Amino acid sequence: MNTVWIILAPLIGGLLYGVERIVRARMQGRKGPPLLQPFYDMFKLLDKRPLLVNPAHVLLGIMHFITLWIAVGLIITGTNLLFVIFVHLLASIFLVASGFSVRSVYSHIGANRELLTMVAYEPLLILIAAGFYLKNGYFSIELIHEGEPLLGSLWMLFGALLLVIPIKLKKSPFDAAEAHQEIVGGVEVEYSGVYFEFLYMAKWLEYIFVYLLVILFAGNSVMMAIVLVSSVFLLVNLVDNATARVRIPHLIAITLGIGLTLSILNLIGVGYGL
Amino acid sequence: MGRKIIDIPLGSQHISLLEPIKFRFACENEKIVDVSSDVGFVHRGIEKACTTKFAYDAVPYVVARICGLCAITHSLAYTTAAESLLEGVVTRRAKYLRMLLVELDRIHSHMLCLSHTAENAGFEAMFMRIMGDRESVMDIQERITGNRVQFDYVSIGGVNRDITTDIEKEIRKTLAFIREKTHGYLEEFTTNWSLSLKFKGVGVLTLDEAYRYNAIGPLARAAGLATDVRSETDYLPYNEIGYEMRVGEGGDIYSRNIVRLFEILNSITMCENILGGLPEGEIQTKMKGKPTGEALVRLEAPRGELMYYIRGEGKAMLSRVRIKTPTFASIPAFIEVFKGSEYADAPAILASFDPCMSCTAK
Amino acid sequence: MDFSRYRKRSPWILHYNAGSCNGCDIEILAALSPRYDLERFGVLNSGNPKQSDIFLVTGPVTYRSRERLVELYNQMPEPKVVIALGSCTCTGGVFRGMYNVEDGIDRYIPVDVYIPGCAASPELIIDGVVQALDILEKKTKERENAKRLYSEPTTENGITDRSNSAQKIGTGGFSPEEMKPNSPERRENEED
Amino acid sequence: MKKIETTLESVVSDLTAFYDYKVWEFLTLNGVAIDEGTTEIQWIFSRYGAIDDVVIYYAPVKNSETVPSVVDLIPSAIISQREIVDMFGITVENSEKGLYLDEDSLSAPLATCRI
Repeated sequence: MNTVWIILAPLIGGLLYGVERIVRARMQGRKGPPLLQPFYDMFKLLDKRPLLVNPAHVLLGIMHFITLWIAVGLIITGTNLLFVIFVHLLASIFLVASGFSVRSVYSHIGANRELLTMVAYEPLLILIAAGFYLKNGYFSIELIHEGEPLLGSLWMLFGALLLVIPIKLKKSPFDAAEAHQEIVGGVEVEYSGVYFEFLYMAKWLEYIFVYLLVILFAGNSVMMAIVLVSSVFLLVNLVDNATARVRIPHLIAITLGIGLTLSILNLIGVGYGL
Repeated sequence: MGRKIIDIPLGSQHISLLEPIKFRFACENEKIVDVSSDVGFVHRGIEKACTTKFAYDAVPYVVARICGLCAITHSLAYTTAAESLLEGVVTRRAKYLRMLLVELDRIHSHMLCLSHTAENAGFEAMFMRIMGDRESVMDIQERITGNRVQFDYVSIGGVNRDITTDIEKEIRKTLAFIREKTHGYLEEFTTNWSLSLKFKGVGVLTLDEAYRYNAIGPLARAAGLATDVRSETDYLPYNEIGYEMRVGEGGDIYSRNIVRLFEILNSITMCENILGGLPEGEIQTKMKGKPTGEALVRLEAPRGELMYYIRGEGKAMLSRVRIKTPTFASIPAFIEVFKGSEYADAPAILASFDPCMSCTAK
Repeated sequence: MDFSRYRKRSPWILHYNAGSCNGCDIEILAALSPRYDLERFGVLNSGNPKQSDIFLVTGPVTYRSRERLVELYNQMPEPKVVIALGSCTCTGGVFRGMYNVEDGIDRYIPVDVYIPGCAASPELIIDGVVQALDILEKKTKERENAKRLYSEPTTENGITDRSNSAQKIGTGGFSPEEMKPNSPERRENEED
Repeated sequence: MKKIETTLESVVSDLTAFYDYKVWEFLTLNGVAIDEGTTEIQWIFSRYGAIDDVVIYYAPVKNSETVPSVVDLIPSAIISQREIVDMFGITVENSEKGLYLDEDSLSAPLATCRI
């Protein structure tokens, strides 16, 4: 069963991305693309003549995709949460390295910004894992899914996760790493055709990754998981449609400032059993 | 670690640019320390063509093609200059209709600038909102003139089409709609937290720099320099229709946006006053003779002062047409503003200048 | 597997202004805005030549934008289509014969769809893009070259020579005289 | 519109005496081809806040002569000086060619007077 889910993960992510493009268009008063648009894009990219910049660049891009898929797979199989977060970190590092492997200035700036955003969100992810550990005494995702919903006691950590989501999904106000109007997509600027495909699908996997993290807070309650995912989805899109992009220094200050405060308060609270 | 300076190019093809202009920002950790620019990508040679290929009465339609956004101001400035050489008098109705179109043009041009600034700041929804509302202004322009963008409304002697009571009703309706929307934008631009991070105190042109670098238009007015050609000339009776100058303070992107928003509101009022007091009469007067002598005309385009200098020697072809466009004069000021800002802000700063490269290079 | 039928469902556009009056460029923006909403056809304004399928060019090609035009065209992976947007892009329009323009982009790159109009309205742009999609579907992945190649400018004695930067290749190109259609000699001949 | 004649030697001192940057707005630098080989260069100013108060300083310039730069006085003149260099083929101090024109463009397109 898990294998099926792991194989389906990118496809579900693609669907989610398709839904999101429609939701965003409707919020802007437009009709928007068809639901299956991301898949049309995918098939079209497969059909393009490949342009290779250098082998390392392409290889690192593919590694990013595969590592990310492994991270998603590990969540689905229910292993150690901390381990998942470090695998995900590794995936991000591949992306940064691919950005630095070409000569494009935009790619370098993008990779640099990607690194800086990692500074902002990785501590929060680790603290979230720590929160689960303090509460339950284990990192195992499988056990978390079997336990009671933890949103009640870890709601501040959930707030910190909400700050991470726009960064990972490249949404306003925290989309500086991609910043289409400034650096034309950052690290992805030199990818084309079938190689860009991997980065494009990696984006879908990021959707799955963050929403699987959201589901963790719902524990064994399926109802609550659905409610959480759909409300977070709407919230992220609403915020995306109501804000401008903030600069990297602001991004770091805001996420670390608010996120660290929330998570540490929560950890202290859990630690002392408040 | 030593200081590492990297060159970041912006243009000539870039997603945040509509037009080809190339900037090369020498940056230190994304902070801009030096700027060089190349503005000649759109040079077509219109000044030369106006004196060698087209007779003086065809030139209004040629100079309109300098820029698609301020086409009406270009042809109007040229016609005013030519009319003063021909010593003809334009009827008051024609003057009012000309002012109506110039102000409608200003409304949609400012709206475009605001939406573009918002988009370059990463606020796509705002871009869509303003662009969607802007269509209603384009619609009434199409109703009045027959075309959305290059609408050759002005000709030597007057204007080419009259408006009917039907159209007048429609214009009033649209103006009321735009006014309501503009108040909405005003609230969004002043209260949105992420926009204030992006706009307040960013891209500052001080008052002294505005004087030094001869900034014009909204750029100068946002810095507190009270200059507007609409109050410095008298070819068009702006004093009769309730023109008010709005001067901002601070000279940052935020202040430029606010100045533009208030100018939209003022232009709406002016358009309503024009419709209210539209004089009766013909829309065209015949002009005889060939232009002789030299004339200099200034007009306030949406981006600032537009100057035409023409010289004719009694022939069908003029001997000189000199066009000074608003963006051309502001380029030195742009460069000054860029120095010291963040590269991340560069696209938004650039959009807030409302640059028009096809005007600049002609 | 044949993916070519998906091409027309996901056209990403690259826009380049080669010296237009920006009337058409604004109309492209208007076509992306809520009233016309090009995105419902899957159109994305990517701004990156390497990830685009439709090359939307406006303007009559000024001398300085020639190399950029050819370079962008060459960077786009096949299959690709080129749309000449606006009268001056198709033929030079009102700018035809001015000394610094090249009278239309088809001197440099092969054009698939011509959209006339000064300025082309958003409806026309949508029509043109939809037309281009049919052409895109039929294209092969064979390499398509610009009519003239771009080469690096040479620098001699501190003077940069860019006159070879858009050279003709193969046969069926233009003779060297024709390459500068607006040279003063030729214009004088025309006027006589 | 007031036209004041000046010469290339005295233009900088004339403008220094005349130009107060808080009173006058420098509009642009203009050139008009008078006849073969001579161009009339104009420095155009307008007064802030006054109705149509335009002052033009002008000087006839032979194509062999060098026009002095006024950038020290008026920083924004740099771009119009470069334009004049391109369009009329005359030399202006500290202003290089190539703002608009490329190597294979028609050189000095406005230099010859067609009348």
